[in-house]
Amino acid sequence: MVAASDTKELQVRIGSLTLRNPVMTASGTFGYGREFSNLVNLHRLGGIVVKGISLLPRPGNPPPRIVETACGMLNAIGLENVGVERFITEKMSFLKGLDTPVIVNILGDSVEEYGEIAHRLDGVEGISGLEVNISCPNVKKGGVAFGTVPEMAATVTGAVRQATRLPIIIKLSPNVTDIVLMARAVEEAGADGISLINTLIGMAIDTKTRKPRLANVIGGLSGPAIKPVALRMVWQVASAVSIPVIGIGGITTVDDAMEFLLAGATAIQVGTANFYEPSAPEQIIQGMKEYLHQQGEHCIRDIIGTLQTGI
Amino acid sequence: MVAASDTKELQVRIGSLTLRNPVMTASGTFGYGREFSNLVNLHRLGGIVVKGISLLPRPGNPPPRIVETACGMLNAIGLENVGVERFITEKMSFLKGLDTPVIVNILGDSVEEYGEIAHRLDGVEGISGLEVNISCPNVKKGGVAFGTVPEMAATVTGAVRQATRLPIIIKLSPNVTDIVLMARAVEEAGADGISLINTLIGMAIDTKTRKPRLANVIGGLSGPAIKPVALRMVWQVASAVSIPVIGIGGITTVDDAMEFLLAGATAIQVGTANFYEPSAPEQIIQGMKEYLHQQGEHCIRDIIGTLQTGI
Amino acid sequence: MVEFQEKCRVASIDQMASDVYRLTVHAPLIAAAAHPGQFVMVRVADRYDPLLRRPFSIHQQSSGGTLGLLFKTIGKGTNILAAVTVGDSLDLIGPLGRGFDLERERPVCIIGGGMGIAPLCFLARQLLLSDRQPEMDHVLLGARNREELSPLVDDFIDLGYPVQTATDDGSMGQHGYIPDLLDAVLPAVSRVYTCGPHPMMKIIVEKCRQADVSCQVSLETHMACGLGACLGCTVPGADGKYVHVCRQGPVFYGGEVAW
Amino acid sequence: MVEFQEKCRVASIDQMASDVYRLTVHAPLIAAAAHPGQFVMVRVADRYDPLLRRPFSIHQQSSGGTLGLLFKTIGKGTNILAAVTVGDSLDLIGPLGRGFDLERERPVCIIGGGMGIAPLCFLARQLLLSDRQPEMDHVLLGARNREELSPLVDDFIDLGYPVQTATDDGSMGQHGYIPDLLDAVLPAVSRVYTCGPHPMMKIIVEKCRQADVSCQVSLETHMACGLGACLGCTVPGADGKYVHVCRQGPVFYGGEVAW
Ligand SMILES: Cc1cc2nc3c(=O)[nH]c(=O)nc-3n(C[C@H](O)[C@H](O)[C@H](O)COP(=O)(O)OP(=O)(O)OC[C@H]3O[C@@H](n4cnc5c(N)ncnc54)[C@H](O)[C@@H]3O)c2cc1C
Ligand SMILES: Cc1cc2nc3c(=O)[nH]c(=O)nc-3n(C[C@H](O)[C@H](O)[C@H](O)COP(=O)(O)OP(=O)(O)OC[C@H]3O[C@@H](n4cnc5c(N)ncnc54)[C@H](O)[C@@H]3O)c2cc1C
Ligand SMILES: Cc1cc2nc3c(=O)[nH]c(=O)nc-3n(C[C@H](O)[C@H](O)[C@H](O)COP(=O)(O)O)c2cc1C
Ligand SMILES: Cc1cc2nc3c(=O)[nH]c(=O)nc-3n(C[C@H](O)[C@H](O)[C@H](O)COP(=O)(O)O)c2cc1C
Ligand code: FES
Ligand code: FES
Repeated sequence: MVAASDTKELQVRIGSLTLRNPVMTASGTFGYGREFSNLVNLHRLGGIVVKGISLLPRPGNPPPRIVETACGMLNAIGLENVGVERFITEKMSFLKGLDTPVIVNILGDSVEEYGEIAHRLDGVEGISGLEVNISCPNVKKGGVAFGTVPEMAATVTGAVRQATRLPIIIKLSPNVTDIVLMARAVEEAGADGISLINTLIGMAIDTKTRKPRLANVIGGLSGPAIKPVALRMVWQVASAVSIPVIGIGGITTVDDAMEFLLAGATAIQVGTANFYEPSAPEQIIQGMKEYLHQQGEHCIRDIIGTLQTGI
Repeated sequence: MVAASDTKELQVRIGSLTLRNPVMTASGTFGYGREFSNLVNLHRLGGIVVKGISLLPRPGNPPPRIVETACGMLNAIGLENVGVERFITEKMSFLKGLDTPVIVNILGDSVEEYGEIAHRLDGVEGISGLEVNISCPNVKKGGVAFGTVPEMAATVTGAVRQATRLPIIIKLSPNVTDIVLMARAVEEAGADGISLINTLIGMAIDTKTRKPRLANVIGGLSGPAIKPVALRMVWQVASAVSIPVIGIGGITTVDDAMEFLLAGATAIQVGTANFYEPSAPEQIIQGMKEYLHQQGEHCIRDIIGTLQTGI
Repeated sequence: MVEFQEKCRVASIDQMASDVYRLTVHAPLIAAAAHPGQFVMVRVADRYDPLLRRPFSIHQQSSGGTLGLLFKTIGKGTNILAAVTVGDSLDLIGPLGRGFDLERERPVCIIGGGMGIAPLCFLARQLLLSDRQPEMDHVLLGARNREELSPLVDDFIDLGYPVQTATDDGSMGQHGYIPDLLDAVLPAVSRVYTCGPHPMMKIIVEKCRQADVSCQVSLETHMACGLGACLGCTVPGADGKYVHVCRQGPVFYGGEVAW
Repeated sequence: MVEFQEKCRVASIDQMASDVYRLTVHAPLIAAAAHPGQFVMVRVADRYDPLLRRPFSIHQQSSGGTLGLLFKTIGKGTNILAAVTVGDSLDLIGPLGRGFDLERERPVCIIGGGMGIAPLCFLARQLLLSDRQPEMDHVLLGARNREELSPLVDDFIDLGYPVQTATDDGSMGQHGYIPDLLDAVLPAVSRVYTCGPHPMMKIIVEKCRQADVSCQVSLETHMACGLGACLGCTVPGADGKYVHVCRQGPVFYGGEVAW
């Protein structure tokens, strides 16, 4: 059956989750999916990762929250979200109507909160997996981010693992000395996949007013500027763990996406590019087929991790 | 004496070293000074930091060594340099003829090597200070970079401190979880100043050949792309230590430079910008005077660290 | 709600003043769906510097499928836009956001300051569709100087509106501040529409509140997406919660946001 | 050694083939100091994408202060360059690097492939300054097809050189490979100058070595600075040490580098 195998050429798996293609949209850059429904054919996407959800609604940071930088942007949204209950009642009705896997990005202030929210989402119709944002401060540990201490990251992973049967993807913070240590810790604690990178911490100043450009002073750097760092980390992590890795960071074109797949990513997420080029995910999906053809490969799985580092 | 005070409006100090203005050129981006002598008035610069010098000459990495990225570039030069002896005999004759402070960037494989090279440079005519690049792997500690472990960074700082009477500036690597820990460690160990940031570790892949674009696979990311990260780290470090901080990372315009000074840097270094805009350092120096005028301030020291983070 | 991403050919670009340009593009889908007060997100370059799209109000719209923007060059993006030439292609997303509610009662007062006048031209034209006599309405326009203001005033006069003007330098109309002109007309109007500098709108909203006249304002904030997805465009709402300018606005009733 | 950073006005830009352009700029300082085989670093945009300057050989030079570049559009930078218009300003640094040694003995053989022909035009003209008769020399030029090759051949013919050609598709001259033409002339020449694809130059260097004819080649590598400062432009030298193409080259004797 040529047709069937043909449609499977881009198929990849993250744990028990099968994606029709490796191209997802990144948390916080695609709203709850609906925001892009006029511009993007949501049914073509490999998956949709929704804006980070916490147990209770969060108002987010005061404005200004965003600023453009060289080939990138800083955001300090402050994890504004409707909270898990309203997410289920208000946002899932649209999302569960889609034929595309929906992955819910979750966050918390404490290990318990991560566990509770994962538990609450377990069994909700239309949710295919959880992505755990561990770049948040652990309020019980003086605000040190979960994602910067392997033990804390492992504890969160374990708590989420206990609380749900859904596939869980741990999303790593790049603001660490040794990303491989972090990745190994969450792999051992039961993660089904690892996504990286979240934003780099950055800052910008208005020299006229002598004030920070973000009310929150610091924010997360995203966009093409960070791609080289993201790619390096994905390569390091994919070489060190045996669970699937999802590459994120500045991906705009199919060439960007293929760099991540060659480096070992099983799938990728398009983030900031959704803002300046909403057609990016669909263009990448189309381009992947052409890339396979050019390279004389039959399916995308034959590309993953095939970077030739020898001479 | 209006004239005298006028020429001092941009003057800053790093330990016992006085700079006529806060604008230096960054190591590895300005050769040994002479390379730019046709294009830049070297006498106007606040200081020149030369390419990193090791005890013995180093051939550097195989090509390709550089690749352009979005608003940045990756380099894997591999610390090619002529070694300390040839540096003194071949390069210092030109440099000592300059009326501009020359800071020698040094690097090593071991604590002992750092000490030896610092000792060798002590007392050499025309050298005003040392900048210690600790982003190098410690071969005795399995290749972990000195700049990623506070204790190792402190040990190197102590060894250099012992070996020279020159002012010493420790150059920090940004590839760490907690830059403030690193800064405090080297401050306590006797640094006269801290410069940051060195390059972020990144990577790029040629999807056609499926090979890394750098023979060394990974390399250092520099240029405007990294400015937000550099600025954030400078702000964090300047808020935490009491020795002068030198800001580096993507600085191209006077506005960039002022962001770093507002964040707390006493001086700045222009790096990658020397490649695409050799007039950048001189334009920044000129622009600083205009900025002072616009802000109604009399001297650059009244700007340093005056970022208003309150509301 | 319909939105389109459209590759648009530049039909004309005219320099109106030293730093003000009027750009017309062929955007049949966006033009057909546009409502006054809505905006478009323009990709000014296909490289990554500048990276983000720039928001601009819809200034003019024709049934022939053209869309007009009026903009001032203030930075990187607007300077690139000012250099486009006829025939170039620009990528637009729109129409976006909530526009003005078209008031059927009269008279209304339209108050614009500087580039804030841009969306009010489209509004003024659309208001006429409901067999309104523009002579009864009031239009108060202000800008830095005659050079900037005069061509915009002509647009309203061509539609039949009576226009009062003020300029910062007194080179056209009253020397001084637009809101001062409002006091005389406010008692007679049933609705105020305004767009301009924040301090100006703040005063107008307050005057309207005191006079109990309904007032719609169009706000500006930095925007990354314009689609309600990034949550970057917040301003504090009147109830202490944040509102998102790109979706809940850019047009708000004066009482909806905190001033 | 003198080098200048010069803001240069574009005097002309001509499309020579589908993806080949000849650009002429006013660069009096650089033009006056230029020597054949040297190059310039061009800032193609004043934004940060693309960030680095692009290296181009000096293709033509006039005492009137103009400088000609010949380039093929292969990526971001060259595509931007192809879109400049007369009167635009471009920022150039040059003349950079070590050029060809002008051989006084004759005959010489000039061999160019594709865009490698660019610096050889300037070389061919300068060689004539030492009261040389170009008829005795040999010029072998190759490219993909007639469209690309023909205008370049004209430049040499205008100077009086005899030219032999080869194209990949056989549309002009010999169908096939330039080095094949060399065997017939090599015994008679005292010097070979070549610039073109690396595999072509490798064969030529080897043929010259065997025939004991001195050969100068012009190399290409990725460059960040062009000034000898970044150490990014290395290739392995014949002695196992690295050489820096921007300062020690771009022109080398065949025996100086590892092939
Ligand atoms: C809904 C809406 C409608 C607008 N309509 C118009 C219009 O009709 N005519 C007009 O001239 N301007 C209008 N503006 C403002 C216009 O978007 C900015 O002038 C423009 O984005 C500046 O871009 P720049 O690259 O030249 O400036 P830069 O300062 O270089 O831009 C840097 C960043 O700041 C953002 N930014 C800077 N100034 C503003 C601003 N005032 N508002 C929002 N973002 C800003 C840019 O979008 C960019 O992300 C509107 C803004 C909004 C939000
Ligand atoms: C000394 C020298 C002289 C040259 N002379 C000419 C000439 O006369 N005519 C001409 O058409 N080309 C010439 N080239 C090649 C020219 O520099 C590249 O084609 C050009 O840099 C490509 O830029 P891009 O942005 O279009 O390509 P991209 O591939 O987008 O460039 C990405 C990066 O790779 C670099 N790069 C890509 N290809 C090359 C290359 N072949 N050589 C060096 N760097 C490259 C670019 O400079 C840039 O940094 C010369 C190169 C060198 C080193
Ligand atoms: C405006 C904005 C909001 C974001 N919100 C979240 C979030 O809620 N949870 C999360 O895990 N990541 C969040 N991210 C990070 C992105 O998902 C992504 O990891 C990062 O932006 C890097 O990818 P990019 O360069 O493609 O944007 C956000 C990013 C942006 C720009
Ligand atoms: C080509 C190149 C070579 C460099 N070599 C050195 C070096 O030898 N020693 C060092 O401490 N830093 C070196 N650096 C780092 C720079 O000094 C600087 O810290 C970094 O590039 C960030 O600044 P920038 O973004 O302004 O370039 C090098 C950077 C580049 C681009
Ligand atoms: S601009 Fe993105 S949510 Fe409003
Ligand atoms: S290009 Fe920088 S040293 Fe040659």
